[in-house]
Amino acid sequence: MIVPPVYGMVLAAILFVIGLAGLMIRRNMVFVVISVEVMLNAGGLGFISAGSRWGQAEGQAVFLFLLAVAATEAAIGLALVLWLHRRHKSVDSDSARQMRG
Amino acid sequence: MIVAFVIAGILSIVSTLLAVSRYSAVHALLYLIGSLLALAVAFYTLGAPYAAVLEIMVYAGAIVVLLLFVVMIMNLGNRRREEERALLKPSVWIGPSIVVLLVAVELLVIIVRGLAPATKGSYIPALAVNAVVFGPYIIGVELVSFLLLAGVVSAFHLGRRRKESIKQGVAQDDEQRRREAVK
Amino acid sequence: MIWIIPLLPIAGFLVLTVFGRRSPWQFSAGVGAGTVGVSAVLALIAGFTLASLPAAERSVVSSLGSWVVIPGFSVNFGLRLDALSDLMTMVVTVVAFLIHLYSTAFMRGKGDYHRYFAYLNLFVGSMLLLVLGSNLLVLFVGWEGVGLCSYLLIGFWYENPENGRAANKAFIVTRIADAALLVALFLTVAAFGTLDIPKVLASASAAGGSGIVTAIAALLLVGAIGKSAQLPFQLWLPDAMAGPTPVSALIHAATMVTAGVYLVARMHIFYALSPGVQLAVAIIGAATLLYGGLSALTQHDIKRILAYSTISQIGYMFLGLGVGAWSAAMFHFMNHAFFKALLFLGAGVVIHRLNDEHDIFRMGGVRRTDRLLFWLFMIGAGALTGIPLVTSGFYSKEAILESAWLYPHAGPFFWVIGAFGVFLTGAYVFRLFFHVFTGKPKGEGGSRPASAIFYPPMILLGLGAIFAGFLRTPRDLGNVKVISSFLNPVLASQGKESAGISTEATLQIIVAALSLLGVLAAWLGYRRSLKRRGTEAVTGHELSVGGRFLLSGMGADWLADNLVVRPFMWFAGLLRRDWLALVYVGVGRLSVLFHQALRYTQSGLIRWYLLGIGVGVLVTLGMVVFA
Amino acid sequence: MSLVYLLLLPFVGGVLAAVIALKSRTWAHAVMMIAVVAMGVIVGIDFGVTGAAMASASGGSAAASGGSLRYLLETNAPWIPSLGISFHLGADGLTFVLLALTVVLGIVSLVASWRSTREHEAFYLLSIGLVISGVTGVFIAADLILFFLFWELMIVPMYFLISAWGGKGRERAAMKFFLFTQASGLLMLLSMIGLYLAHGSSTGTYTFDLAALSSWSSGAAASVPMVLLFTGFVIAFGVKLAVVPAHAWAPDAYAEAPTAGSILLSGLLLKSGAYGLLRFSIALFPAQTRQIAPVMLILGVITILYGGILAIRQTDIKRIIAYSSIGHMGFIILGLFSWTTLGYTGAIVMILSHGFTTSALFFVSGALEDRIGIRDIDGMGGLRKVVPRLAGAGTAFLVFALALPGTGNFLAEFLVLTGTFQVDIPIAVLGVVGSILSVIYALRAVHRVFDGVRKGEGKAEDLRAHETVALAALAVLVVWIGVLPGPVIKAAAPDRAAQLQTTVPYLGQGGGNG
Repeated sequence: MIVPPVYGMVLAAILFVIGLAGLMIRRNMVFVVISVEVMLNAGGLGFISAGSRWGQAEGQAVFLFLLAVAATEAAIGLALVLWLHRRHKSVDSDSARQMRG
Repeated sequence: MIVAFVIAGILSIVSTLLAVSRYSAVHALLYLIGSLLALAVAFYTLGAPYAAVLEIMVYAGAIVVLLLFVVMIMNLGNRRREEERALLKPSVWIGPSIVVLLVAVELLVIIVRGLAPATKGSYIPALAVNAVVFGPYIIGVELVSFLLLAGVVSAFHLGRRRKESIKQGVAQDDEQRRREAVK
Repeated sequence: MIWIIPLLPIAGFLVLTVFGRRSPWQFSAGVGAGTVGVSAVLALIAGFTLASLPAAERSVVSSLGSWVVIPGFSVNFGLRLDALSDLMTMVVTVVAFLIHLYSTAFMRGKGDYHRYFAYLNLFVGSMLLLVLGSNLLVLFVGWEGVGLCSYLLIGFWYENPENGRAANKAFIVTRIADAALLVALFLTVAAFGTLDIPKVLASASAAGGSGIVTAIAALLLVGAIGKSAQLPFQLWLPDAMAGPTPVSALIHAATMVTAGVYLVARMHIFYALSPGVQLAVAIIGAATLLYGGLSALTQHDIKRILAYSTISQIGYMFLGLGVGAWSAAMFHFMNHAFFKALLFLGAGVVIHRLNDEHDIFRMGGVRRTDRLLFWLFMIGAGALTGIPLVTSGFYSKEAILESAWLYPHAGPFFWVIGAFGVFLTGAYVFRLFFHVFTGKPKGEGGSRPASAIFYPPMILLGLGAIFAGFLRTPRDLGNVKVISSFLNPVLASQGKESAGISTEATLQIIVAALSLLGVLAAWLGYRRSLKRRGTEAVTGHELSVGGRFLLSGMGADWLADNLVVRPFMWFAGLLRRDWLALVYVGVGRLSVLFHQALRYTQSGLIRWYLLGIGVGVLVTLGMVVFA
Repeated sequence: MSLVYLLLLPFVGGVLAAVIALKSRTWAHAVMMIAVVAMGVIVGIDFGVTGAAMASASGGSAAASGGSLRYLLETNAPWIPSLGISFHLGADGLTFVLLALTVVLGIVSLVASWRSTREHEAFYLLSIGLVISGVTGVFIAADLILFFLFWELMIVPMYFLISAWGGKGRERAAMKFFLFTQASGLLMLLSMIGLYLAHGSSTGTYTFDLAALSSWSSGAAASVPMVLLFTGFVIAFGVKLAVVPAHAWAPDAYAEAPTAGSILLSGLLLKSGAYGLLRFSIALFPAQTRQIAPVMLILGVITILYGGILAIRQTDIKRIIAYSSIGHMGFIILGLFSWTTLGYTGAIVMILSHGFTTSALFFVSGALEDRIGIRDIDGMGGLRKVVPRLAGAGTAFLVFALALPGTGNFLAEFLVLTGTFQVDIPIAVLGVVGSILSVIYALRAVHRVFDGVRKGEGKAEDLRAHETVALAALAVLVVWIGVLPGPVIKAAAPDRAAQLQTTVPYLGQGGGNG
């Protein structure tokens, strides 16, 4: 008995949206990284549901790739957080606004 | 199976919500691990055991642990709780929440409209997945390995401690800030 | 050959400009007076040669080559010597030479000697171009050239800014009138395709009186009255007396200001063809002669009296032109050149002797110090008034007034104005004469010695002021017609010849009586003012309202200032900031404004950008949902 | 080939001078001067040779040539054949007249900068050389892309001349100059490409060659797209000429540029706009010129009046000259768009005599500024006593500028207005009013600067010998053009006889000699 893929898609949508909300609301860079991870996960869930719907292995294959991307993202994101922390003595994303016009 | 999926789904939603809304980074990461484990169950029920295993191993086991380490290195534990509370005022989160809710509604509408609930899923074993990944998508694997390499290099570069240059950078920035203020 | 006459003074100008500064004063005087003198001799030779030719051949054209040649239009450097230009040339060169001679002494020790002679030479050259030019463009070159020299010489003593202001006024006022002249030239080219005067005249008389001919006549008239200081352009002439006195004699009395008369006489066929404009000429002349005469009555600056007198006398010439008495007007021009130059030179001597005093109420008794000057000035004043029988002024004014009487449009009316003008003339000029020459010397009286060179030119001019009159006398007084028959081939007279001997004689007697009455009035006025004020100096502020009104030239300056100059300068000042250019500054400001507005979106906050992404996602998905 | 030398001489001279300037500024100026004089010699020889050929070939052929251009001297080499762009240089009589102007003003600008020292002398001389090169190129380019290239080439060094060696507000002025000319230049490029495409699609050959385009477009019917294309050119040239709504850059640029810059700007760069109008309106757009003539005549007369009125109340002597210059450019517009032989000739005479007069005026004002340190006429007065020769020169050229008969300025105004009068009487009358305005501002300037008694210490150096000679030469040239315009008119004549309208008198026996 396999769960119908639409359930998976709905769950993916909800998780994605939660991640997006966290991304927009949180100023702590650690939480920003966490939110991105959540969103990536939701994306992966979407691919898996789709793969299940079509009975194809590509869904999980892309999840594999996503995993790698998430790992890279986490590594670089954390490095950036550390850099920011060292530089501004803070992990508040608002403190890094040199790009202001 | 559906029952298991629903329970896992609710668990993951709740723990994700908690993960993004906690004041303490350590607590948030622990909730995130919970959420990932629940998601692994969901993967399994969707007929993707390989993905479920990788989820536990790579995500919960490696990435989140990495995050935990960093948080601990920075010693962000409880010190910033009060600051975090001050930052999460309703005026900050109401606007994004509305946008996000609308996005959620739209996504659900699209999903339900495009995918009949009765559609059956199918079981896909690890062997099939790996046959695809190392078959037609071998170029993708190579690209991902490049990406990982680049990630390692840049993480190393950013993480390196260079005291003088950092100080200089700060000084430059302050200089620039002052000039702008004059303008 | 004719070209040598104007080119000699111009060459003198160039020599003086280049070498004058480093040369001794004798060099400047020699070049200045010498070139004009040679020109005068040549002009006289040419003139008498011309007069000896038969009447039909009295016209010599000399071209120095072409100037502008364009398909459909060409002009050459042509000079034309005929009776009219010959008369003008002779008068101009002779008077100019005499005044140059006078100036060599007069301008000593007054600074910038070479510059003075350079300008004066340029003036003579330009005036000769004006007179001799065979086409309107050469004429116009001379016309503007004399204007320029007038400007330069009025502002000659530049250290007093007032002089510069007067110079600017003279040039600008005449230039405004010249604009009309320029339009007349355009219209002439458009209408006739040429600027050659004989061709234009021939074409005009062939075409008959048309709108275009009338328009050209009117436009030329505007130019002429500007140069000749007729109403309403008379403003500049009284102020022009800021220049050195010989300049006033030459430019602002004898020659340049009569250029307008010459122009109208030159183009007289246009006026004959458009009676309306010709009537306007007469009306302007009559109004101006009254204006000048009345305004001269209360002036106390000796040169301003003479300036208003010049305005008035040119009014007579215009009246003559207006009533078709072309040759009479030219006759009056010639006589006026002699006696007015004489008066100005005499005034110059008076001013020189009295240490640059200009106020006639501070003068007196010059008769005792300078008997010769007294007699010369009396000749000049008498000729100006037109003392009967013995002076030239009488004959020329009489000729004009006789034609005025015969003029078909309100002739007697013009005659009455002219006759009244004769009375005014006698009154103002002898008022001046009595104040300056009779009585006792006033003030310190430490008189500068006069140079001997002053007198020969004045004596010659005095002779001219008396004997030139006998070149044309009325029928009841000898009927000499030298001038009119000489001019006849060019200026065929218009209208009736005579009103009959008895009418003529009656009119002459009335005019003669009026001139003598004017002198008498001046004497009585002089006695009265002596009695009332003693010998004290008085100035304008003791005058009655009417007197002050006349003193200010009937408020003409005030009117022009408030009606034209101030509003115009106000307008120009309004535009000074170049508002049109500020439009572009506004465009610049606006884009800076947009920039400021847009840079607020670049807050540098990640959340802010992410919110943007969120909204973008929302919109995109919305498009999918509602598609 | 000598046309290429003409292009290279000022450029090479500038580079050499720049190198030498590191050692000796006098020698550097001398080298630059030699280069410009050599250019003048080449122009003279070329014109002598080809002029003789032209005289022997003249006759009916000029009138029969129709819209096509006939060059007396040509150099043609393929450049980018795939796009139909060639390195095509050509010179006719009009070109030679303008090249002569270029040489004279090049020399004058060098004389003007001879005495005063400045920073970065090397770059200064190089800029002057480049400007002269660019202007020369504009005058002799016979290919639209080449024309555009030189058009841009002369803007950039001029920008540096203003922004590096100018007065107080130089940066702003330079930026304005650059933005205006650049933006309008792009419009011109657009029009060029449009013309290229229109020509290509209708004939099948795609080319930017002026002669080829000319023989096609001068015969083309007057349609709306063609008018739009022409408008692109007119805007570019009009901005360069500082025609009134687009004049805003000019007063600032003139006033703030260094003396040599003002001379080159007013004498040459402006004239490149006039040249462009004369050349392209007749060669490419004869029918369109007549179509937009009513608008342009009005703009021209507005330019005359606006420039004149604004010049009256300025207090900066260079701004007075600048607005006067703007006013005079209106006459060029009138002359050209009156589309008569008279007006056209007048416009050419105006280009020359205005070039000489205005550059002399900038020369004088620059010399004044050198000596007393200010440009504001309120602080002047009484200078005739202090610097008599300078005052004489200033008076003379201001009087020339008010179109005194006998000068080229008068002849130009007279011919232009006579031509305009035949087309549009009110416009011509307003033009005459404009000439009254020029009298007012010129005399006011003379009065305020030179009359009266100098306040304060009254010492200043009068003109030096080389300056006197340069100014005297300019004065002679102005009078020479006014008195003997024959050679100029003849040189610029052949390409216009067939197109322009000649005078037809209303009355009388027609245009005989006068």
